[in-house]
Amino acid sequence: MAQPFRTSRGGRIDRARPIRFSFNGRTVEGYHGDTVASALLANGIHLVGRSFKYHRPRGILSHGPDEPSALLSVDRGPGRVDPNNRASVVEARDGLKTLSQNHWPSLEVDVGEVNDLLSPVFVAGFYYKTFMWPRKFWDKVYEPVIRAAAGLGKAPVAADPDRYANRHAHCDVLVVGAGPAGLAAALAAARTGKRVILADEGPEPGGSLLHDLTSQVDGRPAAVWLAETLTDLDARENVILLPRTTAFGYYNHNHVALAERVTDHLPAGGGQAPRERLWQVRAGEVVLAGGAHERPLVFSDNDRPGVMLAESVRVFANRYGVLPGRRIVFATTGASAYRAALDAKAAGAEVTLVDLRLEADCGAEPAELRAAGIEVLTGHTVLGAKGRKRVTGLVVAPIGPEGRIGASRLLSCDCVGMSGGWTPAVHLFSQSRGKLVYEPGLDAFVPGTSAQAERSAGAAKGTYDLAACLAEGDAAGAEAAGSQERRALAATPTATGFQPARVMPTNADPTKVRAFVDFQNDVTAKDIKLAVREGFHSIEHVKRYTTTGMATDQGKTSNMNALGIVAGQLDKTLPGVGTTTFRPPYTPVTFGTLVGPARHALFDPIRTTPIHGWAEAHGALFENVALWRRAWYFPKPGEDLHAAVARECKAVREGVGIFDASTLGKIEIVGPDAAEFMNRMYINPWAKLEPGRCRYGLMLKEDGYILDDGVVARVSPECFHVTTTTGGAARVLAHMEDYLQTEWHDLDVFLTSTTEQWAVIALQGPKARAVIEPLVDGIDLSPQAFPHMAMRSGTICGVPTRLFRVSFTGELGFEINVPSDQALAVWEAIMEAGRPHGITPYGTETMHVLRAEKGYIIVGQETDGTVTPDDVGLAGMIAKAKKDFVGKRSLARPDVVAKGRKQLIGLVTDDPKVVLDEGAQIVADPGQPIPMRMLGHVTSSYWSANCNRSIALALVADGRDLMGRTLHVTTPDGFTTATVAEPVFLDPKGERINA
Amino acid sequence: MRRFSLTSLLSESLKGHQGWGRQWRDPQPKAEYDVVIVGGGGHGLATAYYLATVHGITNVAVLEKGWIGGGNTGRNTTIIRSNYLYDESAALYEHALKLWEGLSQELNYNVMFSQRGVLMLAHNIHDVQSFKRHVYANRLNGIDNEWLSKEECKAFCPPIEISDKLRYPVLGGALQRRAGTARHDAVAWGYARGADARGVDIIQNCEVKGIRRDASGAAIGVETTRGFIKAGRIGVVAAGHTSTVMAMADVRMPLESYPLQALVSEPVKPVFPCVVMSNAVHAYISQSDKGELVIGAGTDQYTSYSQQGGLHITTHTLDAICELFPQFTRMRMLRSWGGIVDVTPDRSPIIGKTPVRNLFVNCGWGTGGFKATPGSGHVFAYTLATGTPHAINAPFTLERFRTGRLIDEAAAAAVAH
Amino acid sequence: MLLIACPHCGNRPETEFRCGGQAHIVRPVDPAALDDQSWSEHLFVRSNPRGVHAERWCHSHGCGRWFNALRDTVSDRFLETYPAGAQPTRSSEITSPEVPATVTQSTVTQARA
Amino acid sequence: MLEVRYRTARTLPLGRPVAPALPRGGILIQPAEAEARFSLRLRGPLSPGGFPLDRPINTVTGDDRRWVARLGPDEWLIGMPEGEADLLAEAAAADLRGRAHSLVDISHRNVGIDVTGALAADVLNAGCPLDLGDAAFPPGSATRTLLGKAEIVLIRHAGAVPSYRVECWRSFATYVHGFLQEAAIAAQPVERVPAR
Repeated sequence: MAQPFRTSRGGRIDRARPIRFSFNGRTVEGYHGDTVASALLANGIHLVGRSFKYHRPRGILSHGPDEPSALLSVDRGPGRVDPNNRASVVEARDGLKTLSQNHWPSLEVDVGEVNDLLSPVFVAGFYYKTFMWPRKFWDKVYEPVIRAAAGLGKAPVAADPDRYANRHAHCDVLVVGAGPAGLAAALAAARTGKRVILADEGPEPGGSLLHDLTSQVDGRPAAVWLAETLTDLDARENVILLPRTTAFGYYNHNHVALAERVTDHLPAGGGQAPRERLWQVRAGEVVLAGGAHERPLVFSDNDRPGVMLAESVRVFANRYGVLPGRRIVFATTGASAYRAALDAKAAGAEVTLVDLRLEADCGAEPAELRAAGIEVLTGHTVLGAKGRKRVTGLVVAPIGPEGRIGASRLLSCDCVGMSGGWTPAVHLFSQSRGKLVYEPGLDAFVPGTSAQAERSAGAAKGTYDLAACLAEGDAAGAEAAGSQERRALAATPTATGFQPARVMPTNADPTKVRAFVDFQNDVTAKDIKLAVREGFHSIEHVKRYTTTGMATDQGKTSNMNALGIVAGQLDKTLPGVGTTTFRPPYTPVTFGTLVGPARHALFDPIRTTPIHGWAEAHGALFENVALWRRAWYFPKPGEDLHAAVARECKAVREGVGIFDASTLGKIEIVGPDAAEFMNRMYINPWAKLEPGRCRYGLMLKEDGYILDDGVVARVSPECFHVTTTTGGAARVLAHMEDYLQTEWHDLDVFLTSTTEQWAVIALQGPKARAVIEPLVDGIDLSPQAFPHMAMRSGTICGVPTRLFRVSFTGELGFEINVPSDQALAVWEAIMEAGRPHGITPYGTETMHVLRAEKGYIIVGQETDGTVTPDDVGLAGMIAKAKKDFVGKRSLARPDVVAKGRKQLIGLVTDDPKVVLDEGAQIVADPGQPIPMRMLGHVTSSYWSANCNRSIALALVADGRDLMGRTLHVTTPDGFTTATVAEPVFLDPKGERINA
Repeated sequence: MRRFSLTSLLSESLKGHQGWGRQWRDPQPKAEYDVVIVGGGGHGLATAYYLATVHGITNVAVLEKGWIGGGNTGRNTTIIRSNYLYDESAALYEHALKLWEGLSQELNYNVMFSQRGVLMLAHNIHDVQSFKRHVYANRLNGIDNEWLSKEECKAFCPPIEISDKLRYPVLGGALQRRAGTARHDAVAWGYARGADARGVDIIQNCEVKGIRRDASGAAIGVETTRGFIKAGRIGVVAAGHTSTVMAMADVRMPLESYPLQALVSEPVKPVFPCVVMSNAVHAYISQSDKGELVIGAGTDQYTSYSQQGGLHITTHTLDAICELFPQFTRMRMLRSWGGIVDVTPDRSPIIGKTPVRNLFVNCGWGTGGFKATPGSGHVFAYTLATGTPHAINAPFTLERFRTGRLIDEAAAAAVAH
Repeated sequence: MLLIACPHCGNRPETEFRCGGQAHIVRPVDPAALDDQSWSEHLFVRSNPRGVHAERWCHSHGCGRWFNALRDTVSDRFLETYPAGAQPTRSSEITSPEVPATVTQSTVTQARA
Repeated sequence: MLEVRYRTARTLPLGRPVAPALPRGGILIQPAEAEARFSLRLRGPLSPGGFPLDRPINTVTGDDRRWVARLGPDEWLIGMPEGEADLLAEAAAADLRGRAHSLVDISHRNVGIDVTGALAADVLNAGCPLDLGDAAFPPGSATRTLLGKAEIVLIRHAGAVPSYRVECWRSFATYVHGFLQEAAIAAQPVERVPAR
């Protein structure tokens, strides 16, 4: 019979909409509204997994996000497989495939169960004490075995095809949790007209009201009040109601992160819609109403499938119409389980209730149960559970005076509902850095002093009475919204009596009892006692030594029991042992949610120049430089990098090459004090630079090391056109703004980035002038009128240009600045005009070779953040007359002027065909023992087609004193020899540049 | 000290493990010690251990304001490697790595040092040059580090995506095979147990509130929440709180303390065989013995002692992880946390003397202190025992910031031009 | 992610800002006049207090202006922000680096501006 | 320079907008036409003169063709039809004569994308961390901010339908446009109703 444990009626499932999914290949039937857990239970399936360490059979402990045991791998289609899903929160839907984890060969028969037999050895921390001999076995044997045994499910193997989204949102009041307190808070806040976001982790808002069949709220059944309240909230434009949305992180300044599961519950997967969405909410005020988690009781074999939390039995029965067993024993130390027992009885189960408390401490509840025909055993402890893959009975015994345990009795059953009291969900409060206080009456930590603009309400604050929850919620919502209005809501009283118990009293040998505290990580009470015995007294030490609370549920069901046991062992109060600090996330959050849209093309912007499309169309290969993608070289068919670059290099020196230099940073520096500002920022002098002239500028950080370089043109007395390196553009502008705004208030200067206003077409080579002459208007290009390092404004192809006569190749060259949107047209016109001259497009690799032939440095290649101007032979640029500039003082520090600094030199390999590796290290004597004394390293190295040999630049200790010396340079296999030379390999007198 | 071994474990398992005693004592502080170490993290405990074992100085106290190993020791991503560029750093971290290799046996405590290899990925031509510079320098310093093609990277670590379509394609990587990870807590506990067995007093819940100095200015002891403790020499090893502690002796430090975040995923079966670091996209990832993916994020931009950082730091890190390892998008973040890292101007540590006589400091490890734990403790013990720096920590002075002899590994990695 | 009150733009998320470290470190008028020790202190030594810290922020992805702030480095709460060149109104609360803060409690609730 | 007429057609990074496509479920993302823009920097007293410079920071004045957005205490972003660029420069020169200022043509640096429709704020909030509600960011607001990993200037125009202009630097346009399109897909409402 299908769904034998489904009740005949009731529950919030939609019996008109049956669904089917699979569990370990077996078809499971359920209804729309089921979770995987409720549908499995409806079909009598309790054994759903194996524990982490001992591979013990495990079932479903809870109905909610605190589930530690029922973890399944869920398959939603190709690329959509992921492990460790809590069966209690995965919404069942057609077509879902679910699989149990951590067993071999099968769930039913698991070889790993041998670990359970070895459990006397595999106690807490056993691995710290062994696996050390022989030493080599650790890497080869022990660790691989440990690792293979660890882990739960299997990681996804394919890329995830799903979409993830992000949303920044602001509200006046964020309410977390839509149970009675949260709803009351949202209502109260919403009435003020303020912006309210109400988030609830479940698919259906309502919290405990969803399974409360007996209480009345405001004179109506709870469910009716809930429906009306939701309708009311839904109708308000100022309210955003977010079901399936977990508030998982409370960050600084009321920045709260929510994870919304958007489409996992939809049969079709939701089409283009995102799977999940990260809400980053900045809230004026936050109301935390996330409820509480029930504690298991700690007794022998309390982990058997069929043993679950008492309230979960109630939820499965009332909300899902599923009876988890036909004969259910409730074991409790508090009143809440009595309601669960009554509801289970009403749903058709045979019920017994065992209460550790004495009859006198129990209030009216036992009588109420007995009147309903339920046997109630007060003053009884639980000695243990029977059964292995499914609980078959509970052994209980009365506790006499002085704690003597009386004759035991076996209560046959197929399900146990246990309740060790409640733990308020203070996770977000603690994350907000609020201070928790211990409330002995509740045996729980509750929110104390707030650190941020938030307040807690309801069970999250340790308030369990329904009317009190509603009142607290109403007050919290109103206060958060700044309203004085309060609306009292009458409600059925809730029985809340409770006495804490650490470990259920037993007369068994304590070293033999295996009573689980952390179900997933297989931590027993005796493990915790062992840790204490070994000196781990701080709760953080106990956690780390035993791993209690470190599993995927992060101790929601186990932390308080563990803490209680430690406190008991040390005879301290709970706060004396400390409580752990809660860290995000409240429940696990997919990486996808956190990444959102920042994948693939949106991972990081790809910056391209106006010429990029042309370069792509002409076969360029590209390299990443900072965020930019730059043309690296332009291979012709059949050419590799080497061949293409050799051709490009020769073309520039023999004819003319064209290069896209648009990525260079540009800053327009304007103002009456512009020249003085330049003087302070750069090592060079600027006052006497004539308008229309350029200068190569070098800039230091205050620590004296080179920050950036670039050609600067003086456009007018009060205007400089500054260029920076590609990667340095933003950094340099920020550096300048910082000094301008915070140090030199006396200067009247304005900085504007024009990096992307101007595209830059570099035209280099002896024929460069001939190519552009016909295209340029308004500028006399003759060498006399327009010498090297001059700048003129005019037009090219009718487009306004700032034309620089500069060269990074050592050839006659121009850098044609034109407005970006017109650069492609100008580029194409130059290509057309250059065709008769054999114009050749070249990329960054050729640019690097050409400048290296001339010994021009590249900041970031010859320099690395520890290099001074003198190190690279540019000390001569320092304006002697300037009293100060940024970095000047640092150049006088003792170790910066000392001998032995690495200096830029050229290296000529003895074998001209050998091209050194960039990064290769240089030594004087390759025969010396290791560690060797390294003199420096190769910073740049290329095959130079123009020199017909390899060339290299290097930084070498006192290198300028070593001219002509033979040094030894590392190669992948050993060393090669090279001779120190001036760092110029071509046209040392610099005649070509002035052509 | 009761020796740990398979035999002792088995014999205890027959007795319900009732025979295990404390791994270290919980002594009352004495009035006076030869050496007082401020800070019960891995570095401080290692220092005490080597003072006792190498230098025979056992009248030592380690003062910890909370619980030992509760600072950065228990909060880091446990990456251990020694393939540093500069001779000074290489010597320091290689010294540590050699100690790591025998540490479990030395301490008789399994610290689970796992030499699974650390692979640093290159994503642009500049990275390639920089990594080759490291590989060559390491070779001449006797440190293993090899260059791998991108295909070799993929073979070594299959989850890496090496498609050219990536925003920042993998061009290759530098692999140090001897590098790896260790179990961070065990390092602190192992050193504590070893030091304790030799007479060192490990005093938890004892916060240092002041440093007492005599008329000459020399440090003579510490004021603590458990009273004044006289000390011959004081070693401050209080990562994350160095500025505060040193200020008690009126020493101002070139340090800033930043939040550093890390996170782990839910545990899964073995899927990630090594450690991968990618400086270019800011991703640091390995898999722990327990099966969790351990992921290091970056520092926040502001100084803070809150041990909490912004969500955007985490998301930025995961962007990079999912770009490099697209199969992990459906994995879930289980736990995230923050530590406080003390950062020096050159991001290298300061180990040695201070302007105050008898006061020594070991600090400024930034984001990378865990890997140095044994070496740091070893050379700092030498410094405390002899009053002069060991050859290995001699370059890591406070003085270098005055003279300009900085050891700037991060600057050497530089930035793309 | 912090929420920072830019003196020009009001409350803005931290990602729009760049932190510039300790505030009120004035660049010497004549650095050459400083000895190496003083210069290195100017460059490198920072108060790094555990408590209220005066620091520089730039609203780089906003109005682009630098300004100063007092922030408690234990709670990360801002006490005030004020323009570059100005002095804070609550300067007496700045934790002096020479005097260790007796554990600053983070009990003050976040400004609800 | 400014008197030179641009004779070569501009090639916009996102291409010339064609006739507006049908809005996708309440959102239209449309690259703007080529426009002229200037960055004006000026300190000291803000005389009204010919330019509305004395308006509060983070506001925009004008209409969607000619606008002046005040981005900071001494910074304005000015947009107008291309043909009016020279007039603006002349007017500014006259108006600010004798005052230290900087007027820099950034017409080609910036790219505009218009985002309109009922879902516009939701789409922008996929990457923009600001409060775009009517109280915090009413029509007439303008500010520099972020969209995902790109810096933008966000301007909200008046109108019956929510209407925003996103301005970014040229090389970020592909990213910004792609981000907005992705956000538009993700912002489409899906069944979020409770199970019952």
